[in-house]
Amino acid sequence: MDYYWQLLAWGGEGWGDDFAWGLVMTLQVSVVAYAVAVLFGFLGAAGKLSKHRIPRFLADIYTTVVRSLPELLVILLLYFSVASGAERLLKHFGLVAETFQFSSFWAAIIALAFVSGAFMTEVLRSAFLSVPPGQIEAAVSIGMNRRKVFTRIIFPQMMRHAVPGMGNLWLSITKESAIISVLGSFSELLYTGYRAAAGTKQYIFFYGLTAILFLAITLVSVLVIAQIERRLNRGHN
Amino acid sequence: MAASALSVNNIHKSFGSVEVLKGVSFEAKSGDVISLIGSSGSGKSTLLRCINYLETPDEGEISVSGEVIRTIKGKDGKFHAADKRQLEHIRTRLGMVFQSFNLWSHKTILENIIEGPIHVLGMTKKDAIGEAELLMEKVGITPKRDHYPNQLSGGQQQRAAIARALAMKPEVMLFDEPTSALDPELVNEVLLVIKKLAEEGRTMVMVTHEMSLARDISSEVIFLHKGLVEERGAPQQMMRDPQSARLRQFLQMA
Amino acid sequence: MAASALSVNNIHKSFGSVEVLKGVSFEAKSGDVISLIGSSGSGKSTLLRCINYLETPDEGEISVSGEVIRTIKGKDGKFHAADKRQLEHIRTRLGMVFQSFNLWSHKTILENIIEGPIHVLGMTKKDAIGEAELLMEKVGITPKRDHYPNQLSGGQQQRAAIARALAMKPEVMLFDEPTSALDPELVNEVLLVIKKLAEEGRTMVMVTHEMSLARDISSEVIFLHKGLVEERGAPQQMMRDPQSARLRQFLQMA
Amino acid sequence: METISNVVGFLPALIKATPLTLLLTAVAGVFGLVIGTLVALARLSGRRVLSVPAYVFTFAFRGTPLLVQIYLIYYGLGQILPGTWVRHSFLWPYLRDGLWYAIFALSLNQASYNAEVIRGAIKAIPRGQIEAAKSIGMRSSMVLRRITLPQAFRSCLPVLTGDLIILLKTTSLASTITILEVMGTARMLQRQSLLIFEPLITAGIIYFTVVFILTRVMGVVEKRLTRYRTAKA
Amino acid sequence: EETLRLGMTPEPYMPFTQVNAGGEWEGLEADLSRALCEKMAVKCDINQMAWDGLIPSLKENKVDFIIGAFSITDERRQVVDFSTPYYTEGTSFVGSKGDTSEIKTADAADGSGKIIDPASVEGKIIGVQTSSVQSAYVAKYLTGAEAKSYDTADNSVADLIAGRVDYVLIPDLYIQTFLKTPEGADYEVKVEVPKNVTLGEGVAYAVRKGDAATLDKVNAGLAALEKDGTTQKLVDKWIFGKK
Ligand SMILES: Nc1ncnc2c1ncn2[C@@H]1O[C@H](COP(=O)(O)OP(=O)(O)OP(=O)(O)O)[C@@H](O)[C@H]1O
Ligand SMILES: Nc1ncnc2c1ncn2[C@@H]1O[C@H](COP(=O)(O)OP(=O)(O)OP(=O)(O)O)[C@@H](O)[C@H]1O
Ligand SMILES: [Mg+2]
Ligand SMILES: [Mg+2]
Repeated sequence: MDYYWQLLAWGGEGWGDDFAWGLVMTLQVSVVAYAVAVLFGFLGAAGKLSKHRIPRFLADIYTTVVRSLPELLVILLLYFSVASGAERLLKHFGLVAETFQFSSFWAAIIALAFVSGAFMTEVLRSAFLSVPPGQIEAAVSIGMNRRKVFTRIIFPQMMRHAVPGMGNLWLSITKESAIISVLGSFSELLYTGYRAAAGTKQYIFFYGLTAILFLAITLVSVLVIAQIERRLNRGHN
Repeated sequence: MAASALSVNNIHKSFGSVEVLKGVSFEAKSGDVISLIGSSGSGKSTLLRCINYLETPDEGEISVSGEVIRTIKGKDGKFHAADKRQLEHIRTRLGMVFQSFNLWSHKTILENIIEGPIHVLGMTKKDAIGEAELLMEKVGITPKRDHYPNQLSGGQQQRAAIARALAMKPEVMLFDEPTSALDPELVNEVLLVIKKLAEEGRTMVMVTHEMSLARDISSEVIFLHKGLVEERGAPQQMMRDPQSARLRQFLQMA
Repeated sequence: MAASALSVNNIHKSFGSVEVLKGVSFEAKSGDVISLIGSSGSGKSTLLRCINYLETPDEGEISVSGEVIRTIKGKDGKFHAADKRQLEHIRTRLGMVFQSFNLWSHKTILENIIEGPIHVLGMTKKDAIGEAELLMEKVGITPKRDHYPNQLSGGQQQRAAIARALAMKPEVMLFDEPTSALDPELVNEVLLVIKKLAEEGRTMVMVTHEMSLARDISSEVIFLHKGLVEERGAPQQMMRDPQSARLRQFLQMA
Repeated sequence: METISNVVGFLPALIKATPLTLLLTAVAGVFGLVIGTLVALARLSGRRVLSVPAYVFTFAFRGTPLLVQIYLIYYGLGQILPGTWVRHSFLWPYLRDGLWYAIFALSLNQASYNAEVIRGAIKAIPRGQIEAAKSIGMRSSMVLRRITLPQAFRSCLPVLTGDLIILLKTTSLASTITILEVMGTARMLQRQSLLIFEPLITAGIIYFTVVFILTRVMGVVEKRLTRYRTAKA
Repeated sequence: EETLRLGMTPEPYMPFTQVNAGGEWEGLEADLSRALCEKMAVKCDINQMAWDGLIPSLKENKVDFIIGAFSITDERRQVVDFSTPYYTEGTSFVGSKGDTSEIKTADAADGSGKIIDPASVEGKIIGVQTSSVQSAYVAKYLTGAEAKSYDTADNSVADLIAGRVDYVLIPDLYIQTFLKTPEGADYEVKVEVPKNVTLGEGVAYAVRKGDAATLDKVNAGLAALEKDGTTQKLVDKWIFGKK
């Protein structure tokens, strides 16, 4: 038992502080990536539901291609090809200093959000379609403009349908954020767990600990989600 | 020509291969109460929905107080509203009570009523609530003020829908069977409300199945049949002495 | 005592702190047509929903052809049906037409109608379709057979809902404002259907706002007021000579 | 140019691994859907003996990384099983194959995510639709089969499709327990050749093909099943 | 002072590298790199990233040289240039003490010298690490056996204990650690695999292809370390556990 406590010691000897930082990093990355993913999701859904062919086509490509590519590939491509290319271009035109580099941290987050956004698109699209047309017509018929119809009527009602799917994506993103380690020293929770496990050979112990910390994140998340769900379900039972 | 509050001109509308409206026209002056009658499925609701462009007419023109809803032909060969701003603005002047009410399910009755005044007309919340309270009193749903639509009886929902439409103070009201779920007492109440609105100079188009209602309050009755106006006229006379065979049959059975 | 087809005994029902039904009782023999009248919000729909236990009464008893729906007291102190099988079986014998129709939105009209006969009564698909076609003919929605509910006009939906309920050949039919969305012609058609069913010995309980309807076809009228049966009687007499002040007022206004 | 020839060069090896990926996806997808539906129903049930375990299940499986789940199930059991009778039983040849553990873990994980989506979809069905079914005396199991689930699946179909695509890609975690499916093979080739992009691109092409077919099929299915929403005659 | 950027991965791969709980680099490669940078008289910026990021970073000129237990193979030579190896590992078969079947050696058909006799492991399950030289060896010479690939050598050992594989074929340095543990007591080295080209030419630094300048610097540094015995000292310390 004492041995395990030593493993968890704070500071240089044990892994306690590493896990604490891992937790913080995971939350940080997940929150930012999720927020951006929601943005991508709304754009994608708007495109897919658009009357016009071109946005529909683009959104369709987005969901089909990005959902199918391995996240690792998207991240590597985005950082080493797209971002590098952009850097070269910017430098070529003298717009940035010679030493300029895109932040790998942000590149990783954007890539993660880009992939999750494609899944978010479908969640939001199907939520939108679940809003009874009569609810929208009633708003349109009093002359609400499109933005108001969306914010006042559609959004609150579609969220009711979107919450379970969005909750799933949130919980996945907390775990997928591990992938950003590819681009640098971002020791989030899962990666820390792996390092500690392999470094000490205490696989079961450290994977168990990792699982418990994720469960803690999840516990808070599901409580919040349940609260949101309750709010959104006002008037429906 | 007197300023017409609402003019409906040669409206056509098909669903798939079925042509529901085949060129309907009529006009209403300020203060007119027009009753649309006709058998179930004759296109009455569709006509109302075409007037405020919830359904885009395949052909024809709508104008409100002389202002025509501008349309352009899309790439698919169908017409649609050309100017969103204009349409939105005209819609604020056209109130609508739906056959199926369509109260917003995530808002309480009070919230349903004040939504438009605050977010479309830009009223303050306080003013909007003040007016909403008067309206709820008028239609008798004050006790349900903080309930959600699905906690209301059919008649209560219908009255809330009427109050919601009235709260916008539209120039023209489109009622789709506004008394279908109401008991005789309430029918009378609603009738009084409609009469009073007409006296204030508002224009009303009302779909109804209750001939007595049509007879009592309308200035003109329009009988829709097979997608066309089969007969129109002053209510008393038309009910007494229908010209077309079809209307005679329709009324005889009543 | 003659075998009663439906007996409603001392039904109580509250929503939150509001007691909507405060002990309603009545009985119907085979072939009876009972009209429930009362003002909007008086609890008519709630009473119908209590009869087939879509709302569980807080107190009281329902029996169909002498068979009582058995209840037990749950841990929360509320009664609920004790035997699901029994309740299901009794429900097959109780048809219901909802005020808001509640057609299954993912099924066509034909599919809506044959669903029960095939999957509850165990009819063959062929037989069910045969009967459904007759019913659709009767209520005049044959052309809409393969349409989905949201493609139908209000009146068409209502008729489809009636056909769906009739397809189950229930002993007792519960109609919640079955003609609210219908034009006068169709009201008559539906009246004929109801009369014929009564002659076949079926029992009908009908909520209605149309006093003429109540007068013309019912064997008994029940006036609900403030959660209680305020008055009951033979339609002709009751309408001519109401006893209670409240009913007098309710009818006077009509 | 060189990249393209490399990508093509990796194709045969990855195509060979594709059936394994498809097998894992299909099997875990089906189990995940079935178990997920049952769990969703259990969660919505009024009975606490059903709803509480279902809640705990979705909580635990959505709450922990799949990698950890797979690891604990495979290697955790690996630490317990030796020295027990299992090792010498006729089941051992199966119990030592990572495939079963992968299917087990993937199915349960998928089920937990599906359950949440399906639960939400069921809750969103208008009450009247279910009351209409009850009122004609349908058994609750039949209401479920004929009305509730068909409507629920229709409304969450796109989300379930998305989850299936996620599953397709997460089958790659099976490579930690010796199941070399497409992604596992790609990773192996990466390490062997030190070409980092090319095997991933090749895997991307395979995934894209699968996803493309899947989304087109689901698109058609969705259109057909939700005709009632948009139908104009 | 000149700066070189070194790409390293913190994924624990002891005794080569890991970032320990205190956040410090340790292991053979960490110590060696520190010594190397000192010998080359440059300032080394350590860029930490996951293994997958190493090669793209090198190619995209985000780092100058990388270390990560890269075994030298001809296939990999097409992508990067390798320095001279700093360590060459041995490989052995490990199995349970209870297993009495004998593993023999034989002459390779391709004339590359002594190898394990394929017949003696026919039908056996052999655990190897994914993409390691050992896995290449099994694939090439022992086609009659079933290879199971693990992402770490640790996992292959875990399955040896669980009884899911009959042998593991892993570098000696893991075996030494494993056999000393309590679980390792029931296991033994069955045979040391004769040196063979497939088993590699050792472990080395990699530099961008064609970057002769860096390569020369690294090679010169490594040669100096070799000469003054530092390399051997570090290998002894980390791999054979000698102080
Ligand atoms: N979305 C649609 N798709 C196909 N047909 C439709 C659609 N909406 C309406 N219809 C058809 O158009 C016709 C007219 O419908 P409408 O709702 O205007 O009738 P109505 O006169 O209001 O009838 P009711 O008195 O029964 O409400 C009906 O036959 C209906 O089935
Ligand atoms: N779920 C609910 N929650 C709270 N109150 C409810 C609920 N359902 C019904 N009520 C209330 O119970 C009362 C009776 O409702 P009910 O639907 O039975 O009226 P009704 O007699 O059918 O009226 P109508 O003629 O308008 O349909 C109403 O005041 C209604 O607001
Ligand atoms: Mg209508
Ligand atoms: Mg009612």
